[in-house]
Amino acid sequence: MTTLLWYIFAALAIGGGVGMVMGRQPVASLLSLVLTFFSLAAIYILLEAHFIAAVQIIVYAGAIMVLFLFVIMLLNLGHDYRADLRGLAWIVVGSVSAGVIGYMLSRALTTEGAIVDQGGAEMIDAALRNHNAVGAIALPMFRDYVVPFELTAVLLLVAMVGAVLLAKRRV
Amino acid sequence: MDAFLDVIGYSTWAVHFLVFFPLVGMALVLAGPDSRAKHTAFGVSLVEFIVSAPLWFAFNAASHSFQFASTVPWIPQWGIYYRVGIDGISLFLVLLTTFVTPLAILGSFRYVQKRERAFYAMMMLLLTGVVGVFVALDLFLFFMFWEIMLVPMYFIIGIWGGERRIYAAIKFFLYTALGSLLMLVAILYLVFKYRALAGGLSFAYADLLQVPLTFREQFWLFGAFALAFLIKVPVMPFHTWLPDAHVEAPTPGSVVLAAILLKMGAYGFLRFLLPLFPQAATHPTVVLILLVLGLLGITYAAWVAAVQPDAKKLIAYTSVAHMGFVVLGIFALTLQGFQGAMIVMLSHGLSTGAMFLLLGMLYERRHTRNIADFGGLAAVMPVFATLFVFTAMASIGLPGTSGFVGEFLALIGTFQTHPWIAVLAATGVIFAAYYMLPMVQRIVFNDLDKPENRELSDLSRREFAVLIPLMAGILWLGLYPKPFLERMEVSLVQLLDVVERKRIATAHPLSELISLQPETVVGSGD
Amino acid sequence: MSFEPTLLWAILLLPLTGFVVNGLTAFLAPERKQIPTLVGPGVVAAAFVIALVNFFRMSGAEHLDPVIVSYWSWMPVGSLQIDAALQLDQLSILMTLIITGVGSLIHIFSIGYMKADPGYPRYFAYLNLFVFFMLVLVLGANFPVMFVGWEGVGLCSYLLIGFWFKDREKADAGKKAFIVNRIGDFGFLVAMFLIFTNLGSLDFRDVFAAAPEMFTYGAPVVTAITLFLFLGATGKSAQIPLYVWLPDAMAGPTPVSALIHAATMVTAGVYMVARANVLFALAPLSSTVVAFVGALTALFAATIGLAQNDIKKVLAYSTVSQLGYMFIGVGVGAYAAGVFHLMTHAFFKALLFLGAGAVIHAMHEAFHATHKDWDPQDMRNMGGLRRFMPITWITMWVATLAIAGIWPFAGFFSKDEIIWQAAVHAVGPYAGWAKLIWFMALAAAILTAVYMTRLMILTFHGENRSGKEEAKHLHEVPPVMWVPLAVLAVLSVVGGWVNVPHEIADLPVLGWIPTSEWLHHWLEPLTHTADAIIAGNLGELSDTAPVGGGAGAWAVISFVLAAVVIALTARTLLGRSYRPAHEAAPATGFLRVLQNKWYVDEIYDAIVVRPVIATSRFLWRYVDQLIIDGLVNGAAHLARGFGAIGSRLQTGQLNTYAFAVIIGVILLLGFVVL
Amino acid sequence: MADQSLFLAVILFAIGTVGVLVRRNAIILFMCIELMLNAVNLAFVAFSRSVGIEGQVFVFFVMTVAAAEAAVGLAIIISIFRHLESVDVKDFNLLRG
Repeated sequence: MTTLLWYIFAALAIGGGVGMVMGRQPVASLLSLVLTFFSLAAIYILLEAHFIAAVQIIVYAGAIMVLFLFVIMLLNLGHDYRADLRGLAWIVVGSVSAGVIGYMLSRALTTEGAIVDQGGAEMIDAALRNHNAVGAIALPMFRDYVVPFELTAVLLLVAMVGAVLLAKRRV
Repeated sequence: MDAFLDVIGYSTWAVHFLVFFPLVGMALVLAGPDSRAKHTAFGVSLVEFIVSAPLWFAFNAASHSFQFASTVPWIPQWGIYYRVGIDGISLFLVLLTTFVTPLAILGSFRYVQKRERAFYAMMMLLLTGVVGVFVALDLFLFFMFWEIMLVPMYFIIGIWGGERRIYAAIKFFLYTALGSLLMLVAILYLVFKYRALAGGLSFAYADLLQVPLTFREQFWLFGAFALAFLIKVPVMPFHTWLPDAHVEAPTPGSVVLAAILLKMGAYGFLRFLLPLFPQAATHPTVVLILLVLGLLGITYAAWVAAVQPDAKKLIAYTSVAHMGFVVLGIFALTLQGFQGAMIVMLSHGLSTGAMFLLLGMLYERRHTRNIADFGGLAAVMPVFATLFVFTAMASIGLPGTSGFVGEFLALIGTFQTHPWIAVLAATGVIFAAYYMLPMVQRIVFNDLDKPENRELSDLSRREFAVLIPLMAGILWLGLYPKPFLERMEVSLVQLLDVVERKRIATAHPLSELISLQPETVVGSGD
Repeated sequence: MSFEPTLLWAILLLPLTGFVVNGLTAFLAPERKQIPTLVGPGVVAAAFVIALVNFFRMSGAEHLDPVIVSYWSWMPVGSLQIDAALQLDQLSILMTLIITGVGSLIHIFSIGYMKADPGYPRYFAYLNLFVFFMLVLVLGANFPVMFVGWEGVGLCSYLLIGFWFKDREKADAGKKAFIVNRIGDFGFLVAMFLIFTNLGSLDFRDVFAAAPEMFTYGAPVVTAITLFLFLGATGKSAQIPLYVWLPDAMAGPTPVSALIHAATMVTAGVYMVARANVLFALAPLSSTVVAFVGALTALFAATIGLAQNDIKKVLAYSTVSQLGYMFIGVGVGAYAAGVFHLMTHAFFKALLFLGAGAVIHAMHEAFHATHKDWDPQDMRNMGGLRRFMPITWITMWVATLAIAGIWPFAGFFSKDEIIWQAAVHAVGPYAGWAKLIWFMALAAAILTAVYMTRLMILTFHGENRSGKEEAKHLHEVPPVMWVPLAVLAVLSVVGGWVNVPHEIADLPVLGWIPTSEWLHHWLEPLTHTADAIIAGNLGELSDTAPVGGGAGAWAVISFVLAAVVIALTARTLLGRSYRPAHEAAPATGFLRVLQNKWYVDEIYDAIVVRPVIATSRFLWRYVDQLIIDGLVNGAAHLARGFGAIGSRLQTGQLNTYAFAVIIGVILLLGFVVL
Repeated sequence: MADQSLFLAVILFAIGTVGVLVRRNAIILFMCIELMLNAVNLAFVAFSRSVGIEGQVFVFFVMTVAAAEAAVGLAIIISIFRHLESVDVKDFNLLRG
């Protein structure tokens, strides 16, 4: 059952990605991307990363994509029918490069001993059992990675100030 | 005098004062208003000269070791110390610097009209750099001062220069920087070689003298150092920055450039090249190449000088010719040659400095440097004409002036080791007349046929006061050079001795330089 | 018995003081002419008196060694020890007497000659400075100190030739003199290097003492030394090939020509050869070269002198020619004879120049009074001046007879001795050359008589050609100018009597002069080493001329020959009528070649001057600016070119950059994976 | 399933790469970058199945950075659009040499 679901969502995710790259209108691309993100969220659930799945939907598919949508609308790019694809040469070059990268990554992943199972699945299961979905991720985050966490907070603040400053009409 | 100097502890602080007081002066110039900048700068340089003058008396001519020396840790982790000291070679170059700088500043009072504070601040920085180069006994310190002095000179040419000042400034900077980069590499090589042998880093001159080098190492390091110094001197194929820089630089810049900066290259030959790489420096082929370059400088520059339409450019080329005698004297590797080279340096500093000041005074009046624009000035400016002719005669080495003593000693020194080169170089006395006299004639003699020249005023008291010390110096050096010679003698004899002791008796043919035979290690003699 | 010189330093310091005082006057109070009038001649005369005192004290002393007074150490460098030292000996005191004596007379003459010139104080400053340097030259005790004077007199010559610097030609002439002299100075320098390297000293005493032991007779080194020294002498003493500056040097004021370019400076080369007689005696080849060049110059310059119309140019070429004689003398080894002719020549040539100066002065004033723009120096504009200027006329005839070699005038004794010495030295390996030199010297003597007679006839005899109005303004020069002429005229007669050879003294009539070979004996202490070397190596000297005949016979022959030539020339020329310069037809044929001085200046210009300037331009334009600067700027352009190519990669297109990043990623991955 | 997820991540990453190379609309370029980031996230999560919960913690950080990047990036695009009236990267040529 889960395997079947996984394949369905995987297909949806790839389809969304392709749709985004091929889409003529920015809004259409955007919606394709949202589809991909939702599919990924589902896959996260299948991988027992419930908290991440939730955040994926709330932050990505919700907040960030809405931000994109706002910008598209703000700039009134909806009826921009000017073809924004590069020439054929670029498409070929792009596809080939992507293929090469994909091939190499796959090869890296299939190399014998590339992935060593350290019992992660069991640990996650145990953590989920003991601390529930949020607690399982909150414990390492606020105990072991508290400094990076605080730094991300600063980063977000800086990004916010920067965004406001950049997008402001006149300084 | 000596007792007084002892009481004030002169020998303990004199060198530090000379190096850093100009920096204080720079601050003073910058702190004051634009209108007072020149007076402050003149005062500072005068104090510098007054403080440096007792070196003449306090210097012990019988000792070849570094005097007034002191060492202060600077970056001891890397073996970098603030080490300074003066011996017979650097003594007169320091004195020449402190003597010429106030005159150059006094001579520029009317020449520099814009951004005076910045200009005089640059002059002060330049003074620090130059004095530092002459007293530094740590190769890092030396290199730092060497580079520091480039910066103010670059700005002096580039901001206060003539029409093509940017071109000239960049050319000057790139030429010199190119040479000094290779020198830095060579210094580092020496330092790391020292570490490999002694276990610790040291940039000290005395330590690096002890580094044993194979002949091939010496050869390449010699090349790296020599390029820097040859450009600075400058010697024939590396000289083209000089005419441009001289022509475009403002008068005080030209004076300092000619009188002092060119000496740094020759100083480098004596201080570093010969004692550090004696075997390479005394290799017959190397010596021959350098002598031929010096000879080329003398004759070639004289010929080229003769057809220059621009008076300043002409004098710039004569500088190349004069410095050719210096190179010749140094690589004659005889005592007379060394002494001659030193005297030529001092003489050139005085006479060419005076020449640039005189041409600058003309430029202030007529705003042209073209020889063809003048003529017959002796009729309206007799004092100027007299001093001009006198300076020209000193420049072409008339006996009784400083130029003769230097050239005579350099040539007689060269003659003992390389007679043919000395004979060819002696033709320089003919060419000197060939380039100088037509210019003198076309500026101060002939008919006063240009109406603009009829109203020219003769030298003012200030201008006269600038020139008289230089003239007195030229005569002193020409008639009674003994006090100079005897103060330099011990150091130069010692240098000759070190070179002699450290070189291996067998001569190496050039082919060995590039062959891959097992290398013999040249032990340091002491 | 040692000899303490009296106030030796004062001899030098007096003219130097005069220079300073007159120089300051020129700047501070140029209108106060009484200062230079007193100081200028005064200091030189005072120096003359001191020299005279020294001379008489030296005459009284026995076994006189050269006295060397060292004042300070000039260039002490290792083994090279050069002192600022003076040497007083028989030769230098003689030269000092000539310089200060003739110098004083010329200074006095100048008071009158230059009185109207605005540069009066400056003129005397230069003249005093010249005397100072000339004394340094002859009194110096070593080669470098001599060289100080050597170049110093060149400087003064430069300044005085170009004294009227507003005239471009005069300034050019000064420059030419200096540069040509510098070629000679180059030889002097190289000779000094050779001497020091081989003998380890530059002091006259040490060098001349060591030379006979160090060098074998005719050794290549000593030949090279002497040839280089002689190159120096050809420059200063205007010999072939460097004589070209002297005729041009006539651009200076005429007393300057008399002092510098006739009596003193130009003889410095002869003095130098005489001073270095030991070296020259050791180098027979060089000596022959010296004598031959002297003979060639004497003959060559005399031919040019035949055709010149400018009175000073005739005298200039005459000087060149007479200097040639002196070199014959010192070249064949008769050093005393050379110095003797130097001395007599100083008297009569100074007199000739001063006389010419008086004539020019008078002509100039006459033309000036009537505003005529004729050349006051052109003899074709003169004629018949003897009526107006009798003293000048007589004194100049005295000098003419002296230079032409008429008994008992000074030139007869000195010139005859040189010719005779050339004859007797025609032995040894270069005997053939010596014979040729003898013939050339005789021929030049005849030419001398011709051109000097022509000068006198054109100037003082015949009809006056200056114009009627101008003739009214012609008059004799004031006493301040003619008194020196008279004194020099007396010297031109008796000056030769100090060295009458015994061959002549033995002759009837000609031999009544009651003196002996005094000069010869006087200089003997200085020349005996050289004499011994020559006697030891050359063998027995000849006692007859190459075509036979002894000394006495040839003395009579040359006297008679000169007298006959003068008489014939005078007769021929007096019969002709001349026209003033502007009406005269241009010379044709061979005369034109002579008038244009064999076109030597033009040849030098074509083969030396122009190529040098062209090469200079070539070096500057092509080597310096094109090749070296081209490489330098080319390097800069190359760097800029690379930059330009590199900047093409910056398309500004995000995708391109992204592609570059991806390529990088692929490469990195490739390293990891493959 | 976790292994397959890795391959899915690779595929999504490649798609994103193609998009970055061939599209010219700056906003869509951004979206492609977001897709690539998500592919990486997926890989992290998949890895967490074998190494533990830290993989998921890291995803959290990546998301924050992505959010910050998106905010600043979009602000830049708006600012550029004001100047050039375009979001076509072909028109962004200020850096051209």
